[in-house]
Amino acid sequence: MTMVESLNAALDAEMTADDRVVLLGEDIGTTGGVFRVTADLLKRYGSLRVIDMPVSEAGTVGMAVGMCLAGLVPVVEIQFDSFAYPAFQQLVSHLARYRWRTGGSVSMQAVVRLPFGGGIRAPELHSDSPEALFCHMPGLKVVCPSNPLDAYSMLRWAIRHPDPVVFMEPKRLYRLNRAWFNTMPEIWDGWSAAIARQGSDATVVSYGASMHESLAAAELLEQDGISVEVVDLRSLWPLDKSAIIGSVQRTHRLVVVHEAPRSCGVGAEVVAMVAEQAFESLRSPVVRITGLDTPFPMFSLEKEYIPSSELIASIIRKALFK
Amino acid sequence: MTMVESLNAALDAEMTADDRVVLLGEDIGTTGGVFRVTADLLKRYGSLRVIDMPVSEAGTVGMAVGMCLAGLVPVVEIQFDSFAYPAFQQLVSHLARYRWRTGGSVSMQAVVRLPFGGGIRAPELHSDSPEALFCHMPGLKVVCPSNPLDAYSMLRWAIRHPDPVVFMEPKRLYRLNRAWFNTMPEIWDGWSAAIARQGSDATVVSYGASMHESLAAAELLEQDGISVEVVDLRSLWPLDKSAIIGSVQRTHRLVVVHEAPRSCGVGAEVVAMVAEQAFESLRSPVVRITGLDTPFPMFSLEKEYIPSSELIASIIRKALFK
Amino acid sequence: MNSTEQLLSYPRLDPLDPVSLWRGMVWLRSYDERAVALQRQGRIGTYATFWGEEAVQVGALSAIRHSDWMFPTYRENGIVTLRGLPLERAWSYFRGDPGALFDPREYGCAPQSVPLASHLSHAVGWAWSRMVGGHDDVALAFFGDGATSEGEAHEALNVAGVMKAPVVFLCVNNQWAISTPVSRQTAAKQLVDKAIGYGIPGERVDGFDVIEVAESLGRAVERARNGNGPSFIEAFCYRIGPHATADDPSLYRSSVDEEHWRSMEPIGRMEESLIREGLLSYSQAKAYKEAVRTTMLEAARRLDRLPRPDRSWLGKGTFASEVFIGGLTGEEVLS
Amino acid sequence: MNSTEQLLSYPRLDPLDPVSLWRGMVWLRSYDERAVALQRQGRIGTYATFWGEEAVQVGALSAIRHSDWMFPTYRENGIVTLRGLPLERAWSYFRGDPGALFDPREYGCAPQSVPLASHLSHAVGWAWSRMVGGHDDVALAFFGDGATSEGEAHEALNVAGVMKAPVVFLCVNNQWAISTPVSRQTAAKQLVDKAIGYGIPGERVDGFDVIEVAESLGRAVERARNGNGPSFIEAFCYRIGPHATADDPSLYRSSVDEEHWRSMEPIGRMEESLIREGLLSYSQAKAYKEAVRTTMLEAARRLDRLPRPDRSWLGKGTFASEVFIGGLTGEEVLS
Ligand SMILES: Cc1ncc(C[n+]2csc(CCOP(=O)(O)OP(=O)(O)O)c2C)c(N)n1
Ligand SMILES: Cc1ncc(C[n+]2csc(CCOP(=O)(O)OP(=O)(O)O)c2C)c(N)n1
Ligand SMILES: [Mg+2]
Ligand SMILES: [Mg+2]
Repeated sequence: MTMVESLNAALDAEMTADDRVVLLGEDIGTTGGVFRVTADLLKRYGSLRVIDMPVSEAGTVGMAVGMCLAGLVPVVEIQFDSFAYPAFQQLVSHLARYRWRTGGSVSMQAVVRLPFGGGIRAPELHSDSPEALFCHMPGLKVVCPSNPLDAYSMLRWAIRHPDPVVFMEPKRLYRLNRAWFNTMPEIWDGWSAAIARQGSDATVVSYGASMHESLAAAELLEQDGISVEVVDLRSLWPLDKSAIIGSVQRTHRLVVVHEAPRSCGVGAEVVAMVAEQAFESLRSPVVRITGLDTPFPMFSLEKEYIPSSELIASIIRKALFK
Repeated sequence: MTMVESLNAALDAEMTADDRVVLLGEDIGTTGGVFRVTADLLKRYGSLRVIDMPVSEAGTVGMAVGMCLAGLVPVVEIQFDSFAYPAFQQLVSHLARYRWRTGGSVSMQAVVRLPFGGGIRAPELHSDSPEALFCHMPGLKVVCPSNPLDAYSMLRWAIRHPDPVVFMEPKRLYRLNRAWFNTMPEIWDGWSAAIARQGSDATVVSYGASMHESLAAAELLEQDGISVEVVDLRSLWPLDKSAIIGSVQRTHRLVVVHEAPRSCGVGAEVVAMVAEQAFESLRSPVVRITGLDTPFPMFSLEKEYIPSSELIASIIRKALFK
Repeated sequence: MNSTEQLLSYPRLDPLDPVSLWRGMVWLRSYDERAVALQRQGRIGTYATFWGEEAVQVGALSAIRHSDWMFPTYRENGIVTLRGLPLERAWSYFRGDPGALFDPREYGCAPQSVPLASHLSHAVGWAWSRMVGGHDDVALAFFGDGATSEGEAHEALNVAGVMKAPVVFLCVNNQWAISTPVSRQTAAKQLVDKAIGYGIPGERVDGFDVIEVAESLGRAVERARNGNGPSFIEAFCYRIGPHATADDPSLYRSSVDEEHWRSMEPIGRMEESLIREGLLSYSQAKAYKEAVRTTMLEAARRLDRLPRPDRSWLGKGTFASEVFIGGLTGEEVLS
Repeated sequence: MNSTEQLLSYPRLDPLDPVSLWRGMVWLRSYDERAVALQRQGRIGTYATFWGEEAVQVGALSAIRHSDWMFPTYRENGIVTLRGLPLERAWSYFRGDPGALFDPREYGCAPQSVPLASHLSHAVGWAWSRMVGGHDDVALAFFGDGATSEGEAHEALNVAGVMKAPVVFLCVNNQWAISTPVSRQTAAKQLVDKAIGYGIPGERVDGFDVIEVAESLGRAVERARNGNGPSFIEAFCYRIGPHATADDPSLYRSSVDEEHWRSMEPIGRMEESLIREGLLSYSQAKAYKEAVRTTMLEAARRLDRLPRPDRSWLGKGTFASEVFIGGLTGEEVLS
């Protein structure tokens, strides 16, 4: 299964399990979405549960808030990362705060699926990585799978979770690789990070598409005799602090890798948290390998922008093991 | 002069100096804005330069982008912090990127003034501190004064600066204290932090209204014989790295204080930057003292939410000098 | 009419009983006056008065039934007391008290919306969900003349039209958005003209006339209930008071104008006509108003006795389970 | 008509000279066809074809003068070549080449807008600024039927109405927004009805008829130029091709329908009538089309020879001065 297929399977499973689950978004019906994540679901569940919306991102997220008030479980697809911006007020002033605004009484059991990131040669404003915005704004949970298995188990968790979840889908991984599984994976616990690779010399914390670069970098470093542990965050807010700290306590070195711009990114938070809570374990300066604090470039340059496995390996080599 | 008065004076000075400068916002004309920052400017400069806009935040920021294209210098007032959210797309997809989208040719010489933060017993969604969002999104410069003098010199700088500036105005300081100056302060350099108080035992990095709490905390600590250096960032993006690092090299201890939520905030960035670039100078875990990762509360609880001087002092005492 | 009975609870509205509508307006006016007094006395903070809009609110509310929901703005902050929210809880919102927040399902009323127009799409989502769930409930969504300029108003109205959501969009055109007159808000001849662009019915009514409001709303509610989709009602009135207690209208509008509109305020006019028609006697009117005033005064005393929230309320209710709240103050990190 | 002359540059449009409009359409069609071919050959990436919209674009452009500005979407990606942007630079946008970005002041054309409707307020700001600066320039802003549902469209149209900004809002109703038909986009009977709610004039034209478009736009431009504010023109046409090269319309619409509309496409019809009226001969038509095709082929070869940008382009042009860019890759931090 590709990630597109496993996400589709997760939606299908939850729609069968719970008829309160409805999907809404632009072009998700007849076409199955621009990435085909909702393929065939219109046919299976009808147009009252798979809703092609007018081109109104704010109206769509607002509609989801109202659906939650009525006890439905909306799953919104935003077509591309940067088209979450017109819905920003609904996401952060309403979806994130509505339970709080009702004195804790009404669940915003909603998922906002957000295909994000570069690497697919997409036009301008189709390659942003805005996850940190949602980590910073209180009231949302933010998660990001790095492989088809997790995509399945995490999306099923997100739909069942009583609080609003921003579900970041790394576009670059949609069809990148396949996972074979005979039985579908279990539903995620909703917060735990995964040790994707064990190692002893440094901890690399990453998520989403950057996980693949980080793992490839670990392979490269292994050839130099450097053993790197790679932690896949999965949950970007809240962080699985004990997994991160546990790893740093073993390796004493911390590197974070992501594609989003650096300043006030998820990497900053991971570093700050460790510098507060596991400072004594650190033996050398931490290292962030991230996108630049400049707009995501026109796509001919995207490979230069996105941290590659070679870059990651070379920085780790120079910074920590020279 | 209060900060309201000095901001008004800065607008006045720039409008006289450069007739390309125009103001736009909700209720900024006849009333002079809900905080009176634009008082009397309509009378002085007329309705073609002080424009009362319909209630359309996105349209207003978009209009400012178009004005820049035509060579004007728009200064937008957003009425309250959280009303920047409906304009988020214009701010980050357009204002921030337009120069880049024109191959570097057209300056977005615009200022977006954003009264922000709690402490004035305001209703729901009138007390947010969203500055980190703009630090994370590439293309904007983000600055924040902590006193009437800086407010004047920084706003004059911002209006003259060829790139778009998000000008964060701490509402709580608008009328808090007065500064007397015979001659108006010089125009700021656009990036430098200020050492607001010298000290030797720890560096406290802060900005805006939290500067006042931090300075008061320093007074409290002095009574215990703890000497704290307080750095006023002023520029939140980019950071004045050498000022921050310089101070940490002297004191070997870092504390950051702000009112915004913690995760992926400006404090995370300051800590991460130091942990990367001045790790060897640090002698103990860094400490962040910030707002909670929960919505800004109903105002009867705001004093509990906003880090107070007592809290700051007590945390510093316990964390670093126990 | 028994004044002690009235002391016990809020008036029930019946669109066919004009006296009940008058009672509702008196209730709201008294609530509003008391709130302004509380603000002046420093017992609550900044307050948004709705003087002059009682007819719009009561007329509208009378047209819906209990299973229909309201989606108010800050301006309709008292309307939920006509569905049973204790008065002191409603006022405590303006004391910044988290205890003011309530379960919308209990009163069929969403929390008052502060970001303009952003609650309209919630009404659409709620109403559409009820409809496809086989219920014939209707959403009544309030918004101002200023709010019509927001993109979010547009998206909600347009989506509602497409999805035939049973929503009545009630635009309270009180002619002002803080200091901005409606003539600077849009070049449209009248706000109700916007309905055409959404392909939905529109009506414009005299917002000072509670009967006219109730009738127009009644038609719109019926359309919605019968599956004929949303409507746009423009209730033309005037914001007699300041925008909120912190605002000074003398900066931007003439007192002559204010005087003119104040003379047309809805309650006095209606009271006169009820008395003229013999539906209400002068002494009944006086007694009822006195009774309501007493109710309000008692509630104000209860307000003062409400417990003050402590630190433990911070962030309460943000998440369903509070196990994994990541951000803690330094204090908590250290403890 | 001299074909070598045409090879040298793009056709100049004159609304009173129908042949010039035909030439403009041929130019755009040829640009579009070449781009689709380049995409198929892997020489550019995903491309948004505008087959069927040549009459709208050319008719509109013919109605403005050089000091007027255009605010196009991705769909009008080629229109700037009718103001002199080299063809290969226009296409290089779809190769992800930052060199495709240009100075809007050079061509009187804003960068193509990707986020729907968000560029409309830019047109308002630009046009208003020109007006108050004492110029009588006009902004021509394109947007699609889908884009009308965005809140940002509403805010721009409404603000323009209030401020009497000299903008012509040209809504290209090609009946589809990716897979969403206009009937699912709004319940309005026609998109032009939205004009009423903004208090501005509206007209609906046959978007396959370049003369009708040019005339209607001419009227709107004159109104704007004379200080009578904005207009809303709905050009009714059809998106004959897919949404973009990555899209498969057979998933959501019938080929019978496509066939129907394709048969009405604007260029062939006009060519026939020009020949019938003796304004163009068959051989002239053929020669011109051939010449344009050659121009396009040569430009395509130049495209292949454009230098590939290197790493130094990253972030270039983000700020006026690059002294204080805070965020650097780890690589740079370490170097
Ligand atoms: C999105 C947003 N922008 C700005 C404001 C600030 N604001 C509060 S009330 C108001 C005027 C609203 O006028 P109107 O919609 O006519 O309602 P009224 O106050 O007259 O009831 C403004 C601009 C807000 N609350 N929300
Ligand atoms: C704000 C925003 N939301 C979503 C998209 C994704 N998107 C690209 S084109 C399109 C359909 C637009 O349809 P229309 O406005 O009719 O223009 P057309 O493509 O037909 O020219 C959508 C939804 C976008 N570009 N911007
Ligand atoms: Mg109003
Ligand atoms: Mg279209």
